Amino acid sequence: MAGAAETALVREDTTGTEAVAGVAIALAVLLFAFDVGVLFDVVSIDGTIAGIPTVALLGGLLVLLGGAVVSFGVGSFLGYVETEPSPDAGLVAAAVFTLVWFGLGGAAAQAVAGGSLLWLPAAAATGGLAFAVAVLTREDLGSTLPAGAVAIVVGVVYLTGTIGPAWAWNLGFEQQASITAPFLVPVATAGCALLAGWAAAKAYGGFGARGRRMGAYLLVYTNAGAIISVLFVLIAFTAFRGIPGLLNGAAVGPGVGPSVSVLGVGVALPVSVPFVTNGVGLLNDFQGVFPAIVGTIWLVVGAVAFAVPLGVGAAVFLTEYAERGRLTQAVEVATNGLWSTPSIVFGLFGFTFLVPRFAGNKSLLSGMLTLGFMLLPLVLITSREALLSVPDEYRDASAALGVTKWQTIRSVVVPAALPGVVTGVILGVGRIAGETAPILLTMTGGTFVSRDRAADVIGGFAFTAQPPFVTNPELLQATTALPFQLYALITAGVGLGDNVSNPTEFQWATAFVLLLVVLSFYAIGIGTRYYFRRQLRHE
Amino acid sequence: MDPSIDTGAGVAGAVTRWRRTARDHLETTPPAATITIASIVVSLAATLVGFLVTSPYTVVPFLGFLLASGYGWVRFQGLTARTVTFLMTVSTVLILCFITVFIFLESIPVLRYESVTVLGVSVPGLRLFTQTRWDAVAAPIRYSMVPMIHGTVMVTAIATLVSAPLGIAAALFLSEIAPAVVREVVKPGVEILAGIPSIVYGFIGFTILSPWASTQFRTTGQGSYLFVGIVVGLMALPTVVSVAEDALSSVPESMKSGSLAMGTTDWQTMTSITIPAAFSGVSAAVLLGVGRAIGETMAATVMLRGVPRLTEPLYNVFYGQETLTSLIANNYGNANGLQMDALFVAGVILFITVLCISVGSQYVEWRMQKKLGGEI
Amino acid sequence: SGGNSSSGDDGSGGDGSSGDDGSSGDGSSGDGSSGDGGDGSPALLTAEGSSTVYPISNTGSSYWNANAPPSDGEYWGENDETSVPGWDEIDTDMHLADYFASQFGFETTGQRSDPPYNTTVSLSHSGTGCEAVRDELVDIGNSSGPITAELGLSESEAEEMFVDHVVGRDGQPVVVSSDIYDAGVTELTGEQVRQIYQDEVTNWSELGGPDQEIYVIGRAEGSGTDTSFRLNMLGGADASMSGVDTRFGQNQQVAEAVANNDGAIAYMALAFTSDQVQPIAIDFDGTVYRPDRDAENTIFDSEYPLNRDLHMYTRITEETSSGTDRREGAFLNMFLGTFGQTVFVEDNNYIPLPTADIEAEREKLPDPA
Amino acid sequence: MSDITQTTEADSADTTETADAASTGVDGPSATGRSSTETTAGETDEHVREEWREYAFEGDAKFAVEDLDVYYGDDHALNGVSIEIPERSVTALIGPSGCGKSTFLRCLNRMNDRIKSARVDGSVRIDGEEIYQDGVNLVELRKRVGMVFQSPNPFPKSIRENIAYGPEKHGDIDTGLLARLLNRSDADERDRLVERCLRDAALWEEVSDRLDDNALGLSGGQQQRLCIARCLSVDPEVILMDEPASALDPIATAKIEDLIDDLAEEYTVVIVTHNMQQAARISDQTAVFLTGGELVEYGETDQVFENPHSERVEDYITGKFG
Amino acid sequence: MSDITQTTEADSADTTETADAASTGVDGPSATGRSSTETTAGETDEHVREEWREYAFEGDAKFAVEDLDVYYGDDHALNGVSIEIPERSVTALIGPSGCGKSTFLRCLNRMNDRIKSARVDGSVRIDGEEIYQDGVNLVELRKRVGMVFQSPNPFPKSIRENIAYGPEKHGDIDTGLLARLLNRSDADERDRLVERCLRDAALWEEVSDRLDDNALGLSGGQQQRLCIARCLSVDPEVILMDEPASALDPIATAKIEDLIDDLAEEYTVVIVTHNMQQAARISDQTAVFLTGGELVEYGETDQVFENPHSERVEDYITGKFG
Ligand SMILES: Nc1ncnc2c1ncn2[C@@H]1O[C@H](COP(=O)(O)OP(=O)(O)OP(=O)(O)O)[C@@H](O)[C@H]1O
Ligand SMILES: Nc1ncnc2c1ncn2[C@@H]1O[C@H](COP(=O)(O)OP(=O)(O)OP(=O)(O)O)[C@@H](O)[C@H]1O
Ligand SMILES: [Mg+2]
Ligand SMILES: [Mg+2]
Ligand SMILES: O=P([O-])([O-])[O-]
Repeated sequence: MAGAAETALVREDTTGTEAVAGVAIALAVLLFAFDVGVLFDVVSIDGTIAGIPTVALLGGLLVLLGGAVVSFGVGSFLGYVETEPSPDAGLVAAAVFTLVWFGLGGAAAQAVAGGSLLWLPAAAATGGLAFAVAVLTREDLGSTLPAGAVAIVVGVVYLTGTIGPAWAWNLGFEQQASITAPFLVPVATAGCALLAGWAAAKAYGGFGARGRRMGAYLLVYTNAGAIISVLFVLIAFTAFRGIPGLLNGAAVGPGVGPSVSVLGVGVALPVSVPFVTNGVGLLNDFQGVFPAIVGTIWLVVGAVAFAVPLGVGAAVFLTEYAERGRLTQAVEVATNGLWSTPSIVFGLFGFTFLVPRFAGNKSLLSGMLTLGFMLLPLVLITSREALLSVPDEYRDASAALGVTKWQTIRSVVVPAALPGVVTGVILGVGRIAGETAPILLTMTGGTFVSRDRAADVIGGFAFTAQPPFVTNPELLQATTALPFQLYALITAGVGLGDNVSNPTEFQWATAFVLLLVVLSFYAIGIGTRYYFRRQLRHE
Repeated sequence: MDPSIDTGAGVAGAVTRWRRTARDHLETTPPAATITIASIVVSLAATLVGFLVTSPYTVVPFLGFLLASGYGWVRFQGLTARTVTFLMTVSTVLILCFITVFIFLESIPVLRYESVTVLGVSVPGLRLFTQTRWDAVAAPIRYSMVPMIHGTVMVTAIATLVSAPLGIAAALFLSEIAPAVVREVVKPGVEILAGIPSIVYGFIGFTILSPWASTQFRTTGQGSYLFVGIVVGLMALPTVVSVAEDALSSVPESMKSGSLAMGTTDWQTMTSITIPAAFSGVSAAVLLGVGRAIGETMAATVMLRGVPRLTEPLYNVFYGQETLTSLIANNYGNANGLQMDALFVAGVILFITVLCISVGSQYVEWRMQKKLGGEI
Repeated sequence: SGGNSSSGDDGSGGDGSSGDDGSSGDGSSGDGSSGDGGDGSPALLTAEGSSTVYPISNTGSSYWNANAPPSDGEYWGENDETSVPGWDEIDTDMHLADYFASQFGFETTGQRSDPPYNTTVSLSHSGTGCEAVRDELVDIGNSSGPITAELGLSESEAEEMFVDHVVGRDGQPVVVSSDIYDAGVTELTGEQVRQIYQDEVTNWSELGGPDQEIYVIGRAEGSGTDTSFRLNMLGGADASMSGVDTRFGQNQQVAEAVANNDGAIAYMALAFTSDQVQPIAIDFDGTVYRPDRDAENTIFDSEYPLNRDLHMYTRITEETSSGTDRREGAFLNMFLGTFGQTVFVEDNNYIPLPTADIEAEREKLPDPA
Repeated sequence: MSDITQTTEADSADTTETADAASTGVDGPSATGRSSTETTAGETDEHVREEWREYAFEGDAKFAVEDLDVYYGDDHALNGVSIEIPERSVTALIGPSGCGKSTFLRCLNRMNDRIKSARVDGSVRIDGEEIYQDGVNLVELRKRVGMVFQSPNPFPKSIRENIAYGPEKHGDIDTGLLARLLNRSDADERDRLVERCLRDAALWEEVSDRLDDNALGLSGGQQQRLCIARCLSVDPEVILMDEPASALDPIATAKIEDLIDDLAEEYTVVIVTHNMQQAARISDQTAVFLTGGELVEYGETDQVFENPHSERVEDYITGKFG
Repeated sequence: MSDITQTTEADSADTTETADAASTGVDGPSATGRSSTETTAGETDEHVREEWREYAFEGDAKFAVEDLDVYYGDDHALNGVSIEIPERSVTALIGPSGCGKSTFLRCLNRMNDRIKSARVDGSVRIDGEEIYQDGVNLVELRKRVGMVFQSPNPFPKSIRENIAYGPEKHGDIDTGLLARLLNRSDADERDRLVERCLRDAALWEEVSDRLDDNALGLSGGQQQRLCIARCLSVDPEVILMDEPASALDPIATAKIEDLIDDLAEEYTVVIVTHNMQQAARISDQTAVFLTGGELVEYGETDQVFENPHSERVEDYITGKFG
């Protein structure tokens, strides 16, 4: 419409020009990856690569990248490359360019003229120019020129040695801080690579709607990749540091492991991992975190025993019995509020509400309940969703058979909602199993606990003639748990000296075991959900 | 949430209706059932009271509750189930009430201590917010929440800058862009990111990131809001991603196809249709992420400097002093008396802020539902 | 003395049975708050408090719980004087905990890792430990500061409620990070330290060091170490410490931060010093106290102004008018001898008590059976 | 099927009488001042006559409905419906979407009670007994009046459990753990019941070897027959069906239609359908509802389809609207 | 409407020829060994003849589809469909549920690309240009081939923005902030466009005074006309409609039908409908798909409805199944 030129239904073959833009994108991605290496000291910023100083190499690549981007834009503008640019680069791009160039101009002026206020007009001038280019020229120029030029300028700065590995800029703050090259160079380079890569991707798509899509996709994919890499690096790093400690003294072979009794017959396991099966004891060959693992398990068991019936019951009432009204609304607000309440607040609450009520000191029981309070909203919310997603047809069908409401709930609704509930509970358990803050105030006991001090809740019950009739000192005593153990190791790794040969290893191994425990809950939860979904789809 | 139910007429109506149903109930249910139900309710209430006053006999009404429920379960299962689930619902609300009441009660002494008289009216706790000095030991002993509020704001702002754009982009990727295979990998990946315990982040932060940052920025010692913010942002990221993804995928497919059938690219569809339509949900996601960031404790506790003081200048992100959460975790062990009460003030501030955010985000999401339903 | 958790039946010790799971058996038998008598197994002994005292009491506790046999060369020695310090005072063929417990009338078990009763030590802070022992939540409260300061009691009140067992001494050192130490700042005057902590000096160059901001590290407000540092160095328990950049909850974190950062200064307990966490000499009014046991004036001297006692408090109750029951007595007695002072105090880099003090401390214990 | 006597002789006269009104239709509501139903759906605007709904049949009436009004909040979904439904026959309810067919059907076993906003006025009697009075045992009523829904809705359980669900919940058979322990399990009885119901629903042959499979794994048509079997398991007198074949393919539909035919020998079947051909094929008598929740015409199926009294019904049947 | 010449003369012979096969139908697939389509849907089992689908018309063909097969995973949804669709006319696609009508329609503007599991084989040419080849500009294709969906799906924006959406995204008009700042806003042009499209969609009168209201506030029928107007705004050559009136009441439906009639003067309209009366009322030619994804018959609407070649089509049209 509107007299728009008739565009061809089938695009011309543009492989040649696409290749140029493709190379630019590849260059940007390469630069970005290289840069991450520099940031994390995999590649030394002081060093040289193939005889070229790292910074100069980065500079050279940047100039190359910037040049490619700019020439593509100019080529398109002059009609050498066939593209479909819009009239301008768009407001968002213009704003980003303005910001970048404002900073760049300001910094340059500051460097040249020193501390005077001269930087402001300079920054405004460069920023304004970038804005004008982005807004007033056609998209092919408007989006490549400012981006490519940034890369070139930064590259030249590196190449000329204006910013070298030893460069630093004192910010002149009261609490002193400086920006140094080892930080600035990789970050600035990464920024330039992203900016130029984005422009190159736009060029690759031939600008216009298609180009914007390509540019955006590049950024979105980079982001997704970065998140997954962070996850991977975190886990791999912890594993790498933690495995030596975990396997300290581990052995595989017939009969080396601790013995367990199966049907009354003692069988020695073929694997022995002292770090997992030992506590800390003077006479142990290898020290371990067994009591912390047991503590974590009991905490989780207690929290689940408290929160799951309560949460599921409340969810049943809310979905099946309650009319939508004030009560459901209040509960909804309350549960969502509870869900987002910071864990440390639960800790404070447990500290004032539970601790004085259970023999006055921190105890396993108050830890359980505090975590139970945290788990409750999660269970309630997921159960409610699961119950709501049970089709009304089931309820109608059951009612039409003359079955009472409660029978229907028990026999049809709850079983149908079970997968959702179970998944929610497992994921929730994963979350609370790693919580430190609430148990810090309600449960924490010793840091280095010997194996026979591990909580023995089942053996601890006793009945008395006086109130409260049932006692369980194990429940009323503080014990340790993995997250707290790690916290204590970070803050107060005292007493390690004699007993633990390598404290750092011990810390990392604890972190790794904690990670393993929590992530296995998540893995089980995600797996369960996957399994149930497949089941529901009858695959 | 349905705000259409409101005002006095509604309440009066509800009350009469309730009374009518109650009467009907009494008439139609056998007296034995009524008695059982009554004893369930009464014994549970007694248990609660006993627990509150720390009576050693609490276990007696509790056993009564178990007995009555057991009997009811055998004889009047439906009614008992209904009653018990109702009581469970009530207790959920009660827990929230208890949290509110108990942490607030504990904070009263320090609110009194730091009250200021303004125009002849004594405003409790005002000085906590009008001066910046915190010193629990050296005279004059003063408690101030300003440094911690500043710290929390700094950390939250940085965390939001990290988690909001990255989270929304990731949500967009998951719900609109990613091929099925990639999504199957990335989605659980993001969820697992949520699973990494905050103390593990804190541990890596304290032993690796903080010393590194201290060298890079040539600061005096380690601990900076910048890096705590980044770590907390990473931790808030999964919340943002999952809520925003829900919002984005709840935009009806018909709207998206409608746009695509007009000959727009999928990116145009995302920016012009999907995101605007899901805007409320996406902002709720960011709000919830902010809530998470505010409440994040352990990473901040382990990485920050633990001295309640404003950074100089205020925007100096290379120094990290104290947040509301880390104040509590750092000091609970040493504090007693007023200092302990001051920690509860921090708890109250956290609680109220996050509660407001939660309610706000629920409201925003509710608006989105209505809007997509064409009601606004 | 206090009892743990619940109240209940008569506690009584002596038979020392308990199978492989001694802990739960002990726990469930009520508390045995007094721990004396001769029937039923004695309750778990609990201690809590100061992170400074923790190394001493925790090492003691782990030795106790290990109940090493006489043949164990590493922990109890092969019964000869060269491997066990103070062997001449002991000279026994019993297991370790058996030996000390038997002196207070408990029956021996003769089992490795199975002492007549178990002990456990929790780590928090002096104030928390003092509160816990006051509220009878634990048997022993560890504190690196006097309980009068921690709980705000008068001397007479404290004496009425607690028995103060001093088991060793700490010569609270001032430490700096290795870059500063290597740059030659190995000695400061007390006044200079005060100036640093009160924000009057902020750069090492003012003290003859490199041009480097001083990273001033402190312990959490309210911890025993912080209280005594203010008291002994800054002139009062409520002296201002406006110069502190960072406060950590525990000594370990302080040590780690000093090791990881340039230009750092901190005060801590002796047990945590290392190559990267170097104690420096302090000049008080012309007397230079060196971090060297052999020097003329050392920070290990009781004259060193930062020197302080390390306490293990027990509570005086109706049942134990002496304040210390036999379980506590047997455990505490382990620290009061050449063996205990060497293994638990000196090896943890603290300062052993002089012989006269040891005698005085032994007087506070109940009569051995 | 049952013999049915038609009442009306002079119906054609009625039709002509209202023809003028009808001519104003289609293009919108007429401007005439008559108290006619103002439809919003473009139906012809005509006066509904009592006689069109009179239908005399031999045998007993299973249901006698009088002046039934149903409101959803302010929405008047059924408007003064009176009808008698003969037993052991198939009654079809047809009409355009939203005219209240489902609503009417759900009144017959009080399933409308489950809708919070629904309010029912009037009288429905089953075998002479009023079902809208205090003290009616809903469980008993719904056992007598079974229902099959539009889309098949088996429980996510095994086929066997689906069939046995009703009797088990009513305590008629007991195969629970306790019963098995006490050795008084009715497992045999249950299996006989399952087989009988599945046979009656013409499903036995297809599923007899996989009774323990999940019912959701069946095809749509099988699921729907399973739902019918489930409904039969509690031994109802009446079976209500709300568009039971609308989600099914033609073969499955044919099977269901055959089944309905068989069922009518023993049960009273009331069926809502959108498919007029289907109504014509399977029913003995047909009731036509039109927009506004009015019952416009009721009579022997052949008469209603071939010679409707009402012009609107004729328009509807010939596809002029709806 | 366009004049259309019928090809077949001897159609009745075909019908009788396959009658014997037909008689085996309904109760299930026949056991004969002929290479006939084995339908699962109880349709008569007959041989589809090439001639039934031949339809000669004057004027140009807008679409030429050849041997189109579509698979969803393993599911063969369209089976060798070949058809030519004349321009500036209304083509109706009818057939029982699941026979692939929507699938076929979505092939014409490649909306099937959105469905991950869909795979398309064969050729579709628009004005002689193949749309299933590399390098096809989907944006351009969908600008030329507009689509209106079953249920109205306006964007949650104002009426004005809904209409202007397409042209703005294509850069044909620009009223963004930047354009307004630079004083090159096309606001006037846009308003003219909005008015023209709304007039064409017979909606202008009803909404002209509330162009800035949210489109979701319109009634269902208005929303559907808005969607048609939105579709017109990018000036397409073809408008595909997938049951555009199925969610609407009779009055709204009538309006849409009138509108389609008008549109056919300028545009090529292809419409899927469930409602055979509607197909008969509005279309020039009708294509009948039957289960299995086969195009069984295609020809002038009157012929298809009154004198279908295929027995199955006849059964379908007379309501014997589906
Ligand atoms: N649960 C409900 N709440 C409110 N209104 C309802 C409800 N169910 C039906 N209605 C309204 O009552 C009227 C009659 O609905 P009903 O479902 O009985 O029609 P129907 O004839 O079965 O239509 P269809 O053929 O579409 O199933 C309609 O206007 C409908 O909108
Ligand atoms: N997205 C999809 N994924 C898998 N199979 C599909 C999909 N869409 C349609 N099908 C299958 O393809 C076949 C044809 O579907 P289509 O929607 O084209 O039928 P239709 O004729 O439009 O039916 P209706 O009248 O119900 O809309 C059906 O068997 C359907 O199950
Ligand atoms: Mg219906
Ligand atoms: Mg379709
Ligand atoms: O842990 P403290 O000894 O300093 O209280």
